[in-house]
Amino acid sequence: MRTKLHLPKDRVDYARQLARKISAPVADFMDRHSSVTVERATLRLAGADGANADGIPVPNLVVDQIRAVDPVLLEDGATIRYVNALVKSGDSVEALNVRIADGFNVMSLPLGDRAAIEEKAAELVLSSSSRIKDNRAHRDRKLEEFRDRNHKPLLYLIVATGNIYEDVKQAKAAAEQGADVIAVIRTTAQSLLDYVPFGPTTEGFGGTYATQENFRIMRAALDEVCEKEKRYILLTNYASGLCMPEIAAMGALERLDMMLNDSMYGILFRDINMYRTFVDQKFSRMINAHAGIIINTGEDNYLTTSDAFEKAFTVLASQFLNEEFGFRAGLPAKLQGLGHAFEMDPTIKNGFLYELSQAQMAREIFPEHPLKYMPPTKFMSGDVFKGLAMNTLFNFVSKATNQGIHLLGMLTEAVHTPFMMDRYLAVENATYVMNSMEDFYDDVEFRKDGIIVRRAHDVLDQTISFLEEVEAIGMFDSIERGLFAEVKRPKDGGKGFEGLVNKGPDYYNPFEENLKRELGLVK
Amino acid sequence: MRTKLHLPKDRVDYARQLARKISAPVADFMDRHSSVTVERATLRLAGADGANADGIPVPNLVVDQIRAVDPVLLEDGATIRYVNALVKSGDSVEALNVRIADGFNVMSLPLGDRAAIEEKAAELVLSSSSRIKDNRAHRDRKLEEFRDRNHKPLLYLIVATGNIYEDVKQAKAAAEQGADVIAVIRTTAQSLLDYVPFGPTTEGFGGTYATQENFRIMRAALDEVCEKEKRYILLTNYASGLCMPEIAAMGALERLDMMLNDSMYGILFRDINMYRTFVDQKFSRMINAHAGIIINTGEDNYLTTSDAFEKAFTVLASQFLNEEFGFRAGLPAKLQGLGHAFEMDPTIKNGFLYELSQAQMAREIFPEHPLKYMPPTKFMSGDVFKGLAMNTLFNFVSKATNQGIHLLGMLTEAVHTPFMMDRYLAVENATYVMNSMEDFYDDVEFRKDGIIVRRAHDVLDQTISFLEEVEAIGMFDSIERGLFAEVKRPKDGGKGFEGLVNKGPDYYNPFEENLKRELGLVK
Amino acid sequence: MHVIRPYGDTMDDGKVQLSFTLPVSDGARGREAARKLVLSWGFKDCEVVHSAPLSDEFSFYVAYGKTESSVDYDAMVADQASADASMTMDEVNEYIRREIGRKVVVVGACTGFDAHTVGIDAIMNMKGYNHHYGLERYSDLEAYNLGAQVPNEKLIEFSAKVNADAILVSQVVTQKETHVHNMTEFIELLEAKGLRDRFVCVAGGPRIGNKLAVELGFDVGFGRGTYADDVATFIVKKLAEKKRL
Amino acid sequence: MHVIRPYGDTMDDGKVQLSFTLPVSDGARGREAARKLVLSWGFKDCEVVHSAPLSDEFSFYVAYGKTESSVDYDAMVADQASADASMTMDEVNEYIRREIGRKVVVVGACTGFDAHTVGIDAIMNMKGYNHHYGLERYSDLEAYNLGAQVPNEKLIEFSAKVNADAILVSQVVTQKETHVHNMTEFIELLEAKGLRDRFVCVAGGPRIGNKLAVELGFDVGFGRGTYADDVATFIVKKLAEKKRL
Ligand code: B12
Ligand code: B12
Ligand SMILES: Cc1ncc(COP(=O)(O)O)c(C=O)c1O
Ligand SMILES: Cc1ncc(COP(=O)(O)O)c(C=O)c1O
Repeated sequence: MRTKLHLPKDRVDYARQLARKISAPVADFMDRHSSVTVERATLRLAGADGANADGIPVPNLVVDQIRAVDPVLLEDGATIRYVNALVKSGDSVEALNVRIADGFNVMSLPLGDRAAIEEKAAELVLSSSSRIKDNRAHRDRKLEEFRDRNHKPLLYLIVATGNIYEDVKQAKAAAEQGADVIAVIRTTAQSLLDYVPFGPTTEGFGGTYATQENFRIMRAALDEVCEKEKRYILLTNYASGLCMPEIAAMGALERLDMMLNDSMYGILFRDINMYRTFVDQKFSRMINAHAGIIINTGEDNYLTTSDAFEKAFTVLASQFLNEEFGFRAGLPAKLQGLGHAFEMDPTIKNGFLYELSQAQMAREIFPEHPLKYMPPTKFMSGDVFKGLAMNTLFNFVSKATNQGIHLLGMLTEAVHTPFMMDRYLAVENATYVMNSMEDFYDDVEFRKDGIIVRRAHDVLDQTISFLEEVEAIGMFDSIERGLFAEVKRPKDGGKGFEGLVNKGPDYYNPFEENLKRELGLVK
Repeated sequence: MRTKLHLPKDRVDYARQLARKISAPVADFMDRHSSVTVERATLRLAGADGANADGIPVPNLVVDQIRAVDPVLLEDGATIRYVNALVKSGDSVEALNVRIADGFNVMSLPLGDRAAIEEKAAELVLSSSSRIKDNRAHRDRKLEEFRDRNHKPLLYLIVATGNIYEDVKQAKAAAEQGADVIAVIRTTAQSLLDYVPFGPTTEGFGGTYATQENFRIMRAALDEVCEKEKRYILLTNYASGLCMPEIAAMGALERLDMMLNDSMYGILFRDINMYRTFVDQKFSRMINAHAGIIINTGEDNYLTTSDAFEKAFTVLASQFLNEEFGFRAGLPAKLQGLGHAFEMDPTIKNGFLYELSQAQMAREIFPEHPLKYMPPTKFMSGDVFKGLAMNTLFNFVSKATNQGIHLLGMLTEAVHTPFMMDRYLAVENATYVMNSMEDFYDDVEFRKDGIIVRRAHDVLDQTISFLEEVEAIGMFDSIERGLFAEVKRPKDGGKGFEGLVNKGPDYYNPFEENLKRELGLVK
Repeated sequence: MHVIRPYGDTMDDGKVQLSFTLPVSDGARGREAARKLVLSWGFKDCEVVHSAPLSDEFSFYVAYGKTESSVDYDAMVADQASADASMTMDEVNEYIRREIGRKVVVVGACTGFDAHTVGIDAIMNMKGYNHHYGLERYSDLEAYNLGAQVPNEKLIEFSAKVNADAILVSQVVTQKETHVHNMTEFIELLEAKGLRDRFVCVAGGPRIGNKLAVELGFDVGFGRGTYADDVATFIVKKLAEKKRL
Repeated sequence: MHVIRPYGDTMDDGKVQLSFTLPVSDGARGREAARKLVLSWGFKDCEVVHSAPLSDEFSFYVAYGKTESSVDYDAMVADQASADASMTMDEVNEYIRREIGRKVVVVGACTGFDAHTVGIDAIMNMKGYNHHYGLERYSDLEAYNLGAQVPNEKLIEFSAKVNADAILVSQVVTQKETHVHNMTEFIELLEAKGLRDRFVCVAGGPRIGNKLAVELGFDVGFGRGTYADDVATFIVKKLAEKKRL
């Protein structure tokens, strides 16, 4: 790649080193802990599924049963108890799930023969792992079959009706209009549920529940469109919030292709406990990595909360940290859809140049990453015509800097969740602009001492200063002191802290072991 | 100016030489001819004004009276007869105009003392010339007083209600919204009237009659807004069609600031006789030059009629010719608002790059000219949202290439003449885009062997080949054979041919002489 | 009966986007006036999501409304020249040879003060438009394109002279209903001369609908996106039909 | 009586731009349905200037209509908290000292599942918004910002505990009328506890109008573009008024 910004390589390397140093103590902590949702995710990989009459999912029932006997028991992991029940009862996974939903307590069975358990577990690991690999192979095959049929960058549209069946209609229409990626927005506050609802759902606020059945329904619908449009349509959901790993597991099993997944989003923007989040994100990312799922990180959130011009460096800092946490979880660069956004005040003089600079900087510092670029939202208003013009420039910058994943801006962003026609207009705008400047990236250069170049250097410098500060203070303390996103999060505060689990000396998780093996993470 | 396109200077110079050679025989012809409207324009400068009960203007009455006696008499010019009547009758200009309107025939008076006539004429020349100079000085003073208050490029909006009083309302609103230039669009087909209507008018189709009174009304209204907005608002009309010189004279007297005025528009797009047009354009341009009025040439018309990508060279060729005809009429570069337009098919791959290239090329070849850039019109459709996106990119290119005069595109271009809100949205779009990329021009460069650079070189080459062909064939024959704009115009065909006038050996036109003196055109 | 309503993101939610200007200054009262206006159109619900001053006396509004109105889709009659697909150039020529047996003469012009030639050229010129050849290219048609700004009188005279079968009138400018006046005058002139029945009369232009054209006394009207094929098909079928009568 | 109508380019021409989706495929019949729908809203005239397919089953329309409806501008009552200009921060502090004579306590939160903090922060945080300081900066106010996703129950409890004078409720998400449910529940809870009269209740959010808020039982509602000044002014005047009673 030809550089247009001439960023000093040693400074970029230094920033990466800082990220590595910052994350080291966190990684250490992660290795020593699990969480209720990590355990539930493991159970899901083993086959646990379904819910009882009150809607409590089987994986939650199992974990609760273990904890109810003695909280410390979970230090051994939940898998052993579930597999033990399978072995002891001779039930199929399906049959056991039904029984658990009906009230059967896995703790009512004493632990049996270790070898039998391990053998059964190995079988289950193989079964889920090959299902995931099959999904991955299928995706690769389709991407190959429909090569060059997707837009560059990928055009990404959301659906958010709250009703999975209505979502399907809109998603199909969106795909026919030209979307490459469909993201099903989650219902308000699902982040804060410490369980994943079960079955198809038709009621959500501002989005639709992420459930495994909903994943399946949407995947099937999009697979149909793929054949019709001769284009692989990527499906996205959120492995985010209190159930990151479980949703990652569900996505891996149902062939999702992308997942919103950020190492710190839950902490900063959802007030989820920091220890819990770090542990959860690691496990979820290992699953994503295994499944070939591209993560989308949430740097855009820094900009909707704070000023996008002043705080541009927080985006870059977060990208370095997300990258580092990603590598530590076995996620290669090409699965890291690092986020950023076009969120500067549209009245800033030369704002376009600053946006261009920021986007190009991300491109050059993260050359192999499928960068995820978010549209203007904060400064959108009821003036849909002005909004359309802002989206036009956003589309321009995205193509001009070769972004990877392009979220389409909606002209009605400040008014309502997208109407079908809003999406159409968004695709129309993006395809017009991008086709019209197809080779702009290769054709245009920036003046060496110009505004665009200088801005990128400045932001890199600010980022390094910031990372140095975090490194000096330590990650946990930095978050507690409010260095990130201008919010202070106490170490032991936030949601889900009680769900953190020490890994005991006998901690048993063959699924995790398998993941680590597959990802080359075993030391 | 730093070049971005690296166009070879010798080739550009060569193209200019070709234009000079092509126009030489035409200039020769122009020097030897006058026309009915040149004579009427002269009369207007002398003070002839008003109209009879049938609406026939006094200047037309005078010219018709002369021709009625003997067509050859006009070879001496019309001025002498009008001034003679003034001298003989002792009337004031105003009184004489009223009498002519009431039926008085200037030919009823035999020619009197030559010296007295010349003395009176000199007085009239002085009077109109100083009124024009005062206007010019006033404009310069205001532009100085409100320095840096106009946009760069100047934002140009049209009003086209057909009713001058409604136009005033819309023009004031447009100026308050941010327009720097207001153009009052002329009623459909005024180009083809061989007279200029008189008085204020309230009925027009697709525009408002250009009359001196309408000019005055609009000028007064805009002068008010100037003071309120602390910004000089330029007023534009059309010195175009069968009455180019007369309208130029009216504009000079009423302090218009810009005039649509093209050396060949009438021939090609209005089927006006070629000889007549060449003669008329010269005289009108001398007046414009004297009055400090910026002309706007009509190259955009080539692109709405033919394909903008294929025929891009016709624009550049016409710019060279308009420039040369301009110089020959004493118009300095800074009064030459050479035209071009953003009219390529929006579905062309890399269309944006080609538009950028064309605009930058015009900028580099005509560095001192206040280039007039026209918005997309031909490919606009009822999809006003797509249209808005196209206008956004047009605004972008204009700022990115430092254009001088920026016609705002209307999202409803394909639907109706602009609503008030359409204009507002246009200004909002342009000011957003342009402020957001204020210094883009200085910050960005093009790759030496890239698409943008190569395209400009290609278009220059095509232009030169075309000009060589025209030079070889000769201007008049080239037009006859349809080399320009794909239309064939017979030399003796077209409207207004009968209004062409040989200058006799005794041709007398002290106003023309004065203009030539003022403009340094006397050999 | 197939009842339909506007669709935002849920069937029958009736969502519609509107924008307009009001001749009052911008402010809360203007917004309320805008809302009340939208409600006066029978909308059940209206949110004025944006307002801006255009000047001291005018202001601009963007609104989203929710209507309960509906129409019966089954009852809709499409406004178009014909429900059949158009023939290709070759098919038209073939049809002429078979059904009419002589060259068909057509004369076209953009009439009145209207100077827009591109539309009529798209239909008539050799090279045509969007890869559809124009009528001049049809071997079994004789096509005369008189260009723009042609007076109705002159068009009729010429058509009579060349014994035209069809006259094509283009009208692009519609401001102040000029097209209606022009087209009406054209038909009235024809009728006054007793020539109306001699020609198939075809109107066209971006704002011309079939309904309008027929209302004004033409045989047919063609709007935006018409190609020569469509026009030729209509003319030759009409001529064959006339012949049969 | 001051009758007003939409304005395109001539007084009272009634021109309005519309766009919407219909659940039918694109084509001439769809366009006719779109036109008929617009006419069903009492428009005298409608031109469908654009249509496009959104999928096999949906299509998009852009139309311009001409209405004869009008409203009486004189009869419009602005939907806003107060017709008076707001006091500045210093004036508010001064007013509190003069009229109330003690610190005024306000508690704010974005309630329910709504996670949008930026709006309530804009009103309450020290640094404020658009160069208008937030309530925390007011020397004679004591302001508690509980953040987002605060259950109504908890907000009321806390407000009672700190003896609040006013409660500020922010609601940003309005999909499926969540804000209406949330705000209604808040007032009902207060009333059930017999606490409604103890607090000045203020609602706010981009889609919250004063009318709606008052309808739902709040004292006032503030929409997009509100500043702390406006809110503080309303609260202290209301408190002074209450005190006088
Ligand atoms: C190019 C253009 C011009 C060029 C014309 C060049 C030329 N040689 O034709 C120039 C610059 C000269 C021009 C001038 C004016 N124009 Co003009 N122009 C346009 C423009 C940009 C494109 C029109 C066009 O070429 N379309 C492409 C052709 C292929 O499409 P079409 O005409 O619709 O034709 C198709 C169909 O309608 C149909 N069709 C058309 N005719 C016929 C006839 C028959 C028999 C059939 C079967 C079918 C048919 O088939 C065609 C192919 O599918 C439009 C805006 C727009 N984007 O639409 C404005 C527009 C048409 N112009 C407009 C106006 C007002 C003018 C002026 C009056 C402005 C002025 N006051 O000076 C002048 C005066 C001209 C006059 N006396 O009529 C307005 C009309 C507003 C209205 N609805 O009344 C428009 C809409 C712009 C605007 N928003 O203000 N214009
Ligand atoms: C930033 C943002 C977010 C951020 C919030 C970050 C944060 N810490 O607040 C994040 C990314 C987390 C987010 C998430 C979601 N969001 Co959001 N978000 C926005 C966005 C882009 C900007 C909102 C904003 O900050 N505005 C700036 C502030 C200053 O303006 P304001 O809120 O209007 O506040 C002013 C006034 O309203 C008033 N005011 C506000 N509150 C109060 C209270 C009182 C007492 C008073 C007096 C005044 C007052 O004063 C303020 C200053 O003038 C809007 C779109 C937009 N451009 O409006 C969407 C938007 C609000 N979000 C939306 C949705 C649907 C969501 C989600 C539900 C999506 C999902 N399914 O995941 C989630 C869930 C969040 C949840 N549980 O509620 C929708 C709401 C649609 C609707 N009308 O129902 C919007 C409109 C986007 C869209 N078109 O879909 N969002
Ligand atoms: C990483 C990430 N997760 C989750 C979300 C939103 O989901 P929720 O509202 O469920 O927290 C976002 C939205 O911006 C995000 O960036
Ligand atoms: C130079 C010039 N004159 C005149 C006109 C239009 O005026 P009219 O319709 O009166 O010919 C144009 C429009 O494009 C133009 O470019």
